[in-house]
Amino acid sequence: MKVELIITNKEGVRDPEGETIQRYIVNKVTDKVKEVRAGKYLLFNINSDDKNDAVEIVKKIAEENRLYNPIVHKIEIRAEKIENGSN
Amino acid sequence: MKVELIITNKEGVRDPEGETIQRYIVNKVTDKVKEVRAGKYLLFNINSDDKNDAVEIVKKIAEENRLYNPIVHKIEIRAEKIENGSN
Amino acid sequence: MKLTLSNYEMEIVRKYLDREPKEAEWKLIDALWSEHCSYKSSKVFLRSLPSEGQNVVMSIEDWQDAGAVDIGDGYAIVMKVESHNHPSAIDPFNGAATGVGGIIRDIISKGAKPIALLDMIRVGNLKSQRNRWLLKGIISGIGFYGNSIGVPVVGGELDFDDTYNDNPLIDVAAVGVVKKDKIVPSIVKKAGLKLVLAGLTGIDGLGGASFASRKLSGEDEIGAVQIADPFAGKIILDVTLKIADKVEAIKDLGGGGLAVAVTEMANGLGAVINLDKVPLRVKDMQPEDIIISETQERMLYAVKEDKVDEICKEFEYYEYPCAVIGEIVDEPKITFLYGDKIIASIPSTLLLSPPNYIWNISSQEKVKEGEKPNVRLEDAIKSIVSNIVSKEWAYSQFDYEVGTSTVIKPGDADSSLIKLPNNKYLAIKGDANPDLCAEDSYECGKSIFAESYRNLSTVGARGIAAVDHLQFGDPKKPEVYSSFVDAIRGISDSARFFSIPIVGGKVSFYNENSKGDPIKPTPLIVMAGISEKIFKPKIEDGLDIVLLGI
Amino acid sequence: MKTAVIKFPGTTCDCDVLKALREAKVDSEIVSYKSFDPDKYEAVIIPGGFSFGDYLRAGSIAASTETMKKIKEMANNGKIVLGICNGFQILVESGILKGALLPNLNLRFISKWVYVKVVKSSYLTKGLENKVLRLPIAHAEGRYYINDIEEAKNLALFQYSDEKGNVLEKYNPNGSLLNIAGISNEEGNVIGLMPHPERASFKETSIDSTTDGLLLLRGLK
Ligand SMILES: Nc1ncnc2c1ncn2[C@@H]1O[C@H](COP(=O)(O)OP(=O)(O)O)[C@@H](O)[C@H]1O
Repeated sequence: MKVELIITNKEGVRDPEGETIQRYIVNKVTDKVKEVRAGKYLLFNINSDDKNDAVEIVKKIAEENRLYNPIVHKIEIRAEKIENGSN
Repeated sequence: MKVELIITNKEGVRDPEGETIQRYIVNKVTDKVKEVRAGKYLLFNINSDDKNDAVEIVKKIAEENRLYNPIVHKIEIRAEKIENGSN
Repeated sequence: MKLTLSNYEMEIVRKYLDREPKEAEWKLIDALWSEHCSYKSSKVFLRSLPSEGQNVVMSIEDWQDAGAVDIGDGYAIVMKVESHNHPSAIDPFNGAATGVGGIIRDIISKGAKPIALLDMIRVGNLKSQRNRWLLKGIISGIGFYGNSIGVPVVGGELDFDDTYNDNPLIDVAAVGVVKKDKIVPSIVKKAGLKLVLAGLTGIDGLGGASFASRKLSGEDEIGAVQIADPFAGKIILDVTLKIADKVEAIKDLGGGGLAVAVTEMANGLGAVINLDKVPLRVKDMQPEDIIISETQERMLYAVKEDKVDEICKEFEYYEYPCAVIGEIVDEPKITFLYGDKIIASIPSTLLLSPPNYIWNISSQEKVKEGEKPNVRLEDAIKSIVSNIVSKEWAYSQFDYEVGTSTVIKPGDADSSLIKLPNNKYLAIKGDANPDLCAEDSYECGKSIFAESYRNLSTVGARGIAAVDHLQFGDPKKPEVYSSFVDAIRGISDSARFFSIPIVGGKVSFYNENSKGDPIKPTPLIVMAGISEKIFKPKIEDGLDIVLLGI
Repeated sequence: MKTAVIKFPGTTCDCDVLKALREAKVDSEIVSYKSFDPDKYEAVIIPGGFSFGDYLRAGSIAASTETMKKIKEMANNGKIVLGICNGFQILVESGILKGALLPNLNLRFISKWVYVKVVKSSYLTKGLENKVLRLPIAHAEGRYYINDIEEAKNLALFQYSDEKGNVLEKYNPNGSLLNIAGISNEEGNVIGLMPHPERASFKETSIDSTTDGLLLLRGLK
């Protein structure tokens, strides 16, 4: 399984990277972008055929080993079967 | 539209951050993870109802403003309608 | 992968071997004979640089990874300069960062503790978005690596000129200290030693040495991309210094990878390498790719058999890969095996003796003396002040205090000053002057050397040794080659005048813009000096201004 | 007080801290992270650097080591725990100190000398309350944040200020909440700060020959 872990700042925590991209880059090119948020992306290639099982593994690692700091970050976990060529 | 831009190193280009997370954190708790890759995540909130249009805007921003280096990185762009509460 | 060998060179190889080399053997020869590693277009002239002096412990002639000079009280400093121009042009962040990693490994391969870094950066016009992107990436890349490994960047240069629009120059220099009697050589003197390799080998940086020895092609250069891993670099640094007095020789894996490191370390003796013993990052790597991979953060040690376990234990503590991959043998042949299969086997002599070249020289047109250029005063002033800007944006991204030895910090004076373990002070500065070099390379060579000397004197230090870096366009172009030869002559004359030995250097050719025009000749000098006490220049109200000279 | 200076893979300031501790006449030694025996020490310092490359986030990988479990126990037992720069980041990442250290607002590494005001008493700041210290910072992730402003006020130990001790936003180098440069727990035995006291401990290499760093480190004597 391919499991993605996306770590972003919680609402209310400033995200200077997103702000900078928006202010200096985006707003010069288009006015259609309302907001930019930046975060970290981790992709786990997991030896398992079970979606729930794979998600649990990543969730456990993320929580017990502080892949994120719950005071400032929120996480999103998504799992997907690895298909040939999809990588 | 909610458009995600995910920037990771190309296949074949090494990823010391992913390797380090794998070696010093993940492998200490489980042997089920075959690989960890690290990357950058950007979320654009775009004023548009058209998926293709939204994707094009993000693609253009990413390319023209060098949000990634095409020699080293690959990007993936995913668009999704914003639903209430999905954020 | 493209080879850079010429037909003439390939003929020499065929004749010498009396057979057609295998694919892997061509790659091996290509790496060793690349301009980057062999200095085939510059060696003849480099020999004219004055490299001797009473204080010289290790010099250019020894073809070691870095030069060393005595600083008294049983200590020596080790210094080296290098550029990472081509990699930084395609990936400024990683290109500049891996440049720092490389120069640091040169210093630690002498068993010396790195105490200071300098970075001399030249990029094109900042009006262009690409150049701004390059500059940002370069500075943050240098900071990323230097900060992470705990070596202070204590000074440098930051200049802008249209001539670097497509080809920025990223020079980094490093200084280390070591007890004089503990300097570790890069070459072995006897057979029987085991070769120990630390670090994983991957497919990154395939063919980097030949990449640096040709023009940027503008195509997908993915093979030449190297990702910096300062954390691994720090492990290599800490462990190498810990085991330095237990090994017989140390060599950094840089341009040309294992091929070059093993051949140069054997120094005329032979070596047998078991490629199947090389720890790999990716499965199923082709044996011939293992030979020339330029993965960063690897180091090669020649070790007596009974010390091997001790060495690898130190790496194991950090969970860092370490393996015995072969040994030094008497028969003067470099052989790479995979299992029982011979992948490549070439006599050491052939690998170490590429043809040397002296290219055609044209006589340069010089501005006639006494002839005043016709420039409006306003333009002249504008063009001069446009580069006089605060460099704080750059050096504030560097941890210049780590080591608690930085006495004079970036921005304080014309030279930096660092406290040494023998309680003396080391002054260091790098200088170039591409505008003058474009007019008159000989005068420029003389002048940049003198400028370095003057910069050191502003903090009360006397120059003791220098390294040079010669950056030019395509050497086969007569006007480029002439300016190269003139610059060396100028540097030599100046070095003799000041009696300061040049203990090392580097040459980088093929620096051109996308139209094929060479950059302004950019030789660069990094000089080290010693002072017994601290002299901090200070500007106060009411001081007089005195101008010396005419 | 017998003090351990922990060296993680990637730590860069271990030797500097040891040098400064010796200058301050503190009985101390460097201990490699796997070999750390907390029972042998009354105090522990986690020095600056880039533990595990600071990959993922500054301090995050070091935070999940066994070593930090031992340090947490020391903290709970009332022993002195000091985190400097990366050490502060590790203390926060491991939850021994509250809050987070986020990337600087300008998104760059910042290296410069600053003034910080000591705003409360703690094990190392006894008698230094309201004094202004001159110390250097060097970090990319030093923007202190916590979601409760009252709590932040209680935790604050050092605040970025001018040389007279005026705590104003314009002296804030990284955008940290309330100009916070360092915090301590309620008991005052666990302290984390971004500036480097060890770099302000030697006349020759300090700006204007200040040795304010020693004022803090002497507390470990
Ligand atoms: N790229 C750089 N990295 C570190 N320090 C730098 C860099 N560029 C300039 N500096 C420092 O900034 C100060 C001023 O630089 P500059 O004006 O270029 O001086 P100079 O004209 O003497 O070369 C010097 O102390 C120099 O060492």
